[in-house]
Amino acid sequence: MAFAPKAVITSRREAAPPPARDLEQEIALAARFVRQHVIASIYHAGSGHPGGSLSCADILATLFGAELNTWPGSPHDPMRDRFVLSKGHAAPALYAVGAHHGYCDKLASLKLRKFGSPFQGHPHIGDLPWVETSTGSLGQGFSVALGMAMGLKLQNSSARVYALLGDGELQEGEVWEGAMCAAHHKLDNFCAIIDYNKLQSDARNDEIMRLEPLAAKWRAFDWAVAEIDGHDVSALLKTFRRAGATHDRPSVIIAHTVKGKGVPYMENMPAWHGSVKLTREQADDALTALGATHKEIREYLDGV
Amino acid sequence: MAFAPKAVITSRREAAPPPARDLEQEIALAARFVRQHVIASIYHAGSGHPGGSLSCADILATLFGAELNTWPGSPHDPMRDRFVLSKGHAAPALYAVGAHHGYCDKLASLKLRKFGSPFQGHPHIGDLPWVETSTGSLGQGFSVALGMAMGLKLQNSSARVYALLGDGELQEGEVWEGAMCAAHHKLDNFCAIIDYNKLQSDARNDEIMRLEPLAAKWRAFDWAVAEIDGHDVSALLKTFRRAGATHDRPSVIIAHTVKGKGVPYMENMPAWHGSVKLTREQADDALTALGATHKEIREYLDGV
Amino acid sequence: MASEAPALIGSSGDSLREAFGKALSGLADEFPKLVVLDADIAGGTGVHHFRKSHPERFLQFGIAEQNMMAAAGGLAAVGLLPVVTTFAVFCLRAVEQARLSLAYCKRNAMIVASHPGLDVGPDGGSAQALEDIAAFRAIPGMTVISPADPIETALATRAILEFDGPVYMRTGRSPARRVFGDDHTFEIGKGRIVRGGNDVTIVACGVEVARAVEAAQVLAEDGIHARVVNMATIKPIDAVLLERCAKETGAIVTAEDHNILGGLGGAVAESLALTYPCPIEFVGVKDVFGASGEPEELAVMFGLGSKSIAEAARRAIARKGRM
Amino acid sequence: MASEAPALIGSSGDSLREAFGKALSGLADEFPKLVVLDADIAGGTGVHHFRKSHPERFLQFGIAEQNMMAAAGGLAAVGLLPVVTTFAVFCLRAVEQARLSLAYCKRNAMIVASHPGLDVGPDGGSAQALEDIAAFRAIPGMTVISPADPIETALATRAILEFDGPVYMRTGRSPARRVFGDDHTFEIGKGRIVRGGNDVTIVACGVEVARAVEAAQVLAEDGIHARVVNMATIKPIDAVLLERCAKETGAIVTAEDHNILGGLGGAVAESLALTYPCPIEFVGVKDVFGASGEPEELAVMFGLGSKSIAEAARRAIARKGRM
Ligand SMILES: Cc1ncc(C[n+]2csc(CCOP(=O)(O)OP(=O)(O)O)c2C)c(N)n1
Ligand SMILES: Cc1ncc(C[n+]2csc(CCOP(=O)(O)OP(=O)(O)O)c2C)c(N)n1
Ligand SMILES: [Mg+2]
Ligand SMILES: [Mg+2]
Repeated sequence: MAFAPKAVITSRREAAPPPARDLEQEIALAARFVRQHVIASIYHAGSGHPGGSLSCADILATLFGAELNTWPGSPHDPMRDRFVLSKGHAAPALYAVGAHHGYCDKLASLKLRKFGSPFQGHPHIGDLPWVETSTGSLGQGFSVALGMAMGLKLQNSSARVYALLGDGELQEGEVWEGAMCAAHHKLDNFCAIIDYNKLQSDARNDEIMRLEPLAAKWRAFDWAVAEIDGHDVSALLKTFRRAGATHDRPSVIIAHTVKGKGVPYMENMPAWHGSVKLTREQADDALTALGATHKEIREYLDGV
Repeated sequence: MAFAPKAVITSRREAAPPPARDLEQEIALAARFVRQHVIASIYHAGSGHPGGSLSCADILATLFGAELNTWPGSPHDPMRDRFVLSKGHAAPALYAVGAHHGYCDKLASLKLRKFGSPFQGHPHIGDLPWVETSTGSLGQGFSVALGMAMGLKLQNSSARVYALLGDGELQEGEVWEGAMCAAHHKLDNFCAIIDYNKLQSDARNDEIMRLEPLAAKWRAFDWAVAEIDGHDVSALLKTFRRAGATHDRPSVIIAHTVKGKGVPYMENMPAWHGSVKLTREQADDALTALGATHKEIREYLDGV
Repeated sequence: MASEAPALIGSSGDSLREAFGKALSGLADEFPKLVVLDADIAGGTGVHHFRKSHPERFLQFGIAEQNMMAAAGGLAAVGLLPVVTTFAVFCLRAVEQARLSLAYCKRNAMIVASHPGLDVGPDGGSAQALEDIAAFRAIPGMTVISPADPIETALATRAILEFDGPVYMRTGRSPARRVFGDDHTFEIGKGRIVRGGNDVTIVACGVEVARAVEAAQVLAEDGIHARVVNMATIKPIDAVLLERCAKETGAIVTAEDHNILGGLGGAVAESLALTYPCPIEFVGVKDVFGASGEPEELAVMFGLGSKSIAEAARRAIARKGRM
Repeated sequence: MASEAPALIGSSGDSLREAFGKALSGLADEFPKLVVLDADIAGGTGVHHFRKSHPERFLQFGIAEQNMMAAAGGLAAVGLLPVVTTFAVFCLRAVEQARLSLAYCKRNAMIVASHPGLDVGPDGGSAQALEDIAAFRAIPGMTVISPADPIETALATRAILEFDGPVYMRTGRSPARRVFGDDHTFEIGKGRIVRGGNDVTIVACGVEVARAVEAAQVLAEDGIHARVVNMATIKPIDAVLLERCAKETGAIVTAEDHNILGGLGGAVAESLALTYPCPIEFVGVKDVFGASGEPEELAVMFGLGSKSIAEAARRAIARKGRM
């Protein structure tokens, strides 16, 4: 971890008390809900990306549960923090965490990827106003988030901007354009989180296009870098707090995760990245592994 | 300087004798010719980029004078080394070094940027077969050169590929896509040279978009990195030889240069980057500073 | 068993991308210079077949379309025959690279894009490229092809490898209906009449050819004899055939899984304006973005279905001689 | 003195880029949310004026067009009014970013591209964008504008700032001829008859409007009365005016500094095919790349000059009633 020393304390987060134990538990529960909801919605859709949706569940649950100053009732509040899912194919996880926190309806958001449903395969602001920008083409969400951070700073807003990126996404040059730009403009209200699950579409990053030494890359692009376990809620909470206090530099959190986390037969399997079809049995197994009761499973899979 | 230890000696360059003193002198003379020719051609064109053409004169003179295995008479020889001017706006310098080495006519190549002349504002393979690929859009030449290096390796060729980039050009994400890709594929037949003149179109890199720490960026992208004075022919020669012996990694030479080098009133002045018009007096002054005699100046400026 | 590998979606043997991927593998020995470029999406574009059959000629560029596109220029420059593969929407990320490093350099490099148009289905509007034909058609010297079915895709794959100069070819994601038999032939630059008729001509490409044939069948029940032309090459367009059809049928419908602006419809309108101006109706997406849904469902909702084509045909016929 | 700052090329007060840059500075106070994005090319696009007058609202992105384009979406999302500026050819690097992060999100963001077409001059073929109108026209919901002279450019600059939704606007590099007086007005979506006549209509945009007027003057000497329409908005095209002109003059010529495929010519052909099909001749670059040279010289050599327009008009007239 290499965040800049907190020379000046500016973040409102500084004043907040340290996260309580029960907050962590709340977040863990939310993450479990997210994972279950992801499986159920992809099952109903007959397609969708489970691996990368599961790997970022804890990150999303932490962001929406504790870090983001956003309110479901006022998606247009100019003071709100902004979150951008740059790895837009993890839309099911975004919809799930949104449903958990009241941004959208739980049942409706199970209707994923269907015609007429606002829950498209990739998040679309035109359908869901609380989605800050439409994504699905890797690299772009990061740049859009950067633009938000720049624009908020220009307007002296204290709102912060968060972008969640995939590791494979870092192969897009646009990300390094943005990395250079955010550092140059000292966007310390900007925090990128890398869902570092080591897998991309077809295989391991190492096979497709090596990313290591990853922290060194971000450091050389002049970002404050933290490396943590992306499933450790307590570490996530602490690291977000530190990022919020970083001065004069944007922060990146390299969150080591497991693709497919929580569903044993999916974990670390590239085959479960892609747009896949889940059988009833697979969905059942996954939900069981994710701690759903028989009743809950029936509700998830038959109640829609 | 951080080239990999020469574990295995594979380059034919290994066998060559160390560069002789008179080779260095020859190259210095060629560089002087390049600079004079650049001024003259831009004067006649009434537009063109002098600053970045002058900064890379020594690099080009060294490449064409000693490093590249290319032959003017056989531009299609599959065994030849490839050189790509990725910073295509320095075309006048490429035409000049080409003229010096017999790839094109000295007088004809003074007819820069004119309708019907093959010496377009940016190098075009369709007009000049010894131009390896058309450039002018920053970032692309580097990727094309990478493709050449990859293709040559695939075909077990021992030919090497060189690409000359501007520092501002490194802000293009495409360059970092290529940097990651070349390292991943271990393209040790690929050598990039950065004409690090610290200026780009409108101002200093530092003002436009900070590049430092530049060597750290390339190291983090897993390249063998050398940093040298880009006007020191002896250093250039040595560094090219080392790059040729580097194994399993592409090499980048960060060549510190002065934009407008050799013409005092242009040196380090951003205003002389752009597509500028030279007055007769300015051209005269520049050629004088570059060591041209009165007679030569008259030939350059009136003999066309 | 839950732990079994998941089923790939929409890539049955009858999708154009599968046909392309398999054809490419089959042609590899005949074209020893052929190399295939991928941006971490081989499972989606069909070239996983090639990766398996010819791993040494399968070049992985990671998720970096710009670098991949321009690098193809370099590969072609050193004598290889590169085929760049990704989704159509991501080809739009590298338009300028295709322009400068492929077309301007007159490279023998092929771009093959899967996942065009609404045929993408559930991935939704962000992924449904409705602009690619227009963008690539405008690049000087770029040939643009969109075959109609798996058989034609396989033939077109051979044709582009034999072709001189850069080509942009669309395949398709979803299972496609067969239009042609095994005796089908394909030639770049030639449109083909796939169904006779003299009341109106429906000029279609890609998935819309099968829908056009269906529309013609429906129209026939009402005694309307629609000619159907498979215009698999959008550029250069078969101006001679178009002129003949305009003369013989007096009204034209174009049908494409693309924005109605600038694509096949634009190409046909430009061509006929020069040779034989006549009423044209355009079937395509009406300058809006797509959405998630099943391809057939989307086709109906966005006005690309056979019913929409038939209606357009009736409108075109009604306009004949009304000028 | 040799050490004096060099003369800027081609950016006399009468180039469209200069008119744009100055207008932008002048409008900054009225549009307090306006921010201008640059990719290290402000001296070329005209926005060096804005940098000087409003440095705090001038945002530097370095030579990185993709990031700049998408970031504009973010700036718009937080309530600012971003104007993205670069050369037209480099806009082609960020087509997909304009598509997803601006158009799909319906952002109020403007793209203003200088250096379109052969008007670029000596920089040569690599820099002369002949594809941008086609590429941006195909993006759903994207408005496309190409004003004709400095006066109109200044008016269009205000109009796009007042407009709702993404816009792609071309300016121009080289000194432009005046077409309009100080009393000119501009409205997005409206074509304007700038010269009356009933034998043929020349529909032009950008630098071609002045050349069309010149062509009409030449034709007039031969007793041919050509109407000239300034079609500054290419999308949405003024279909009503086009239909009227087609009916009244029976033949159309389009003229643009762009590939003849997919640009203004395509838009006009599509529109008239729907309303009033008639002979059209297309003046534009004939699907080849440009080259170095002076703009006027290139215009003549590539067939964009007033003489070429007049010849096209004669051809179009000759085709009237020959169907
Ligand atoms: C520009 C672009 N190119 C290609 C794709 C296709 N694609 C979707 S997901 C994916 C793999 C992403 O890997 P990663 O970023 O590691 O995501 P995760 O592992 O978190 O799912 C690819 C290549 C895309 N969405 N955008
Ligand atoms: C993709 C792209 N964007 C913008 C330009 C316009 N441009 C031409 S030269 C230049 C500055 C280049 O600076 P640098 O790379 O440092 O070159 P040098 O200083 O060596 O001349 C710019 C922005 C371009 N040629 N290509
Ligand atoms: Mg990943
Ligand atoms: Mg420089």
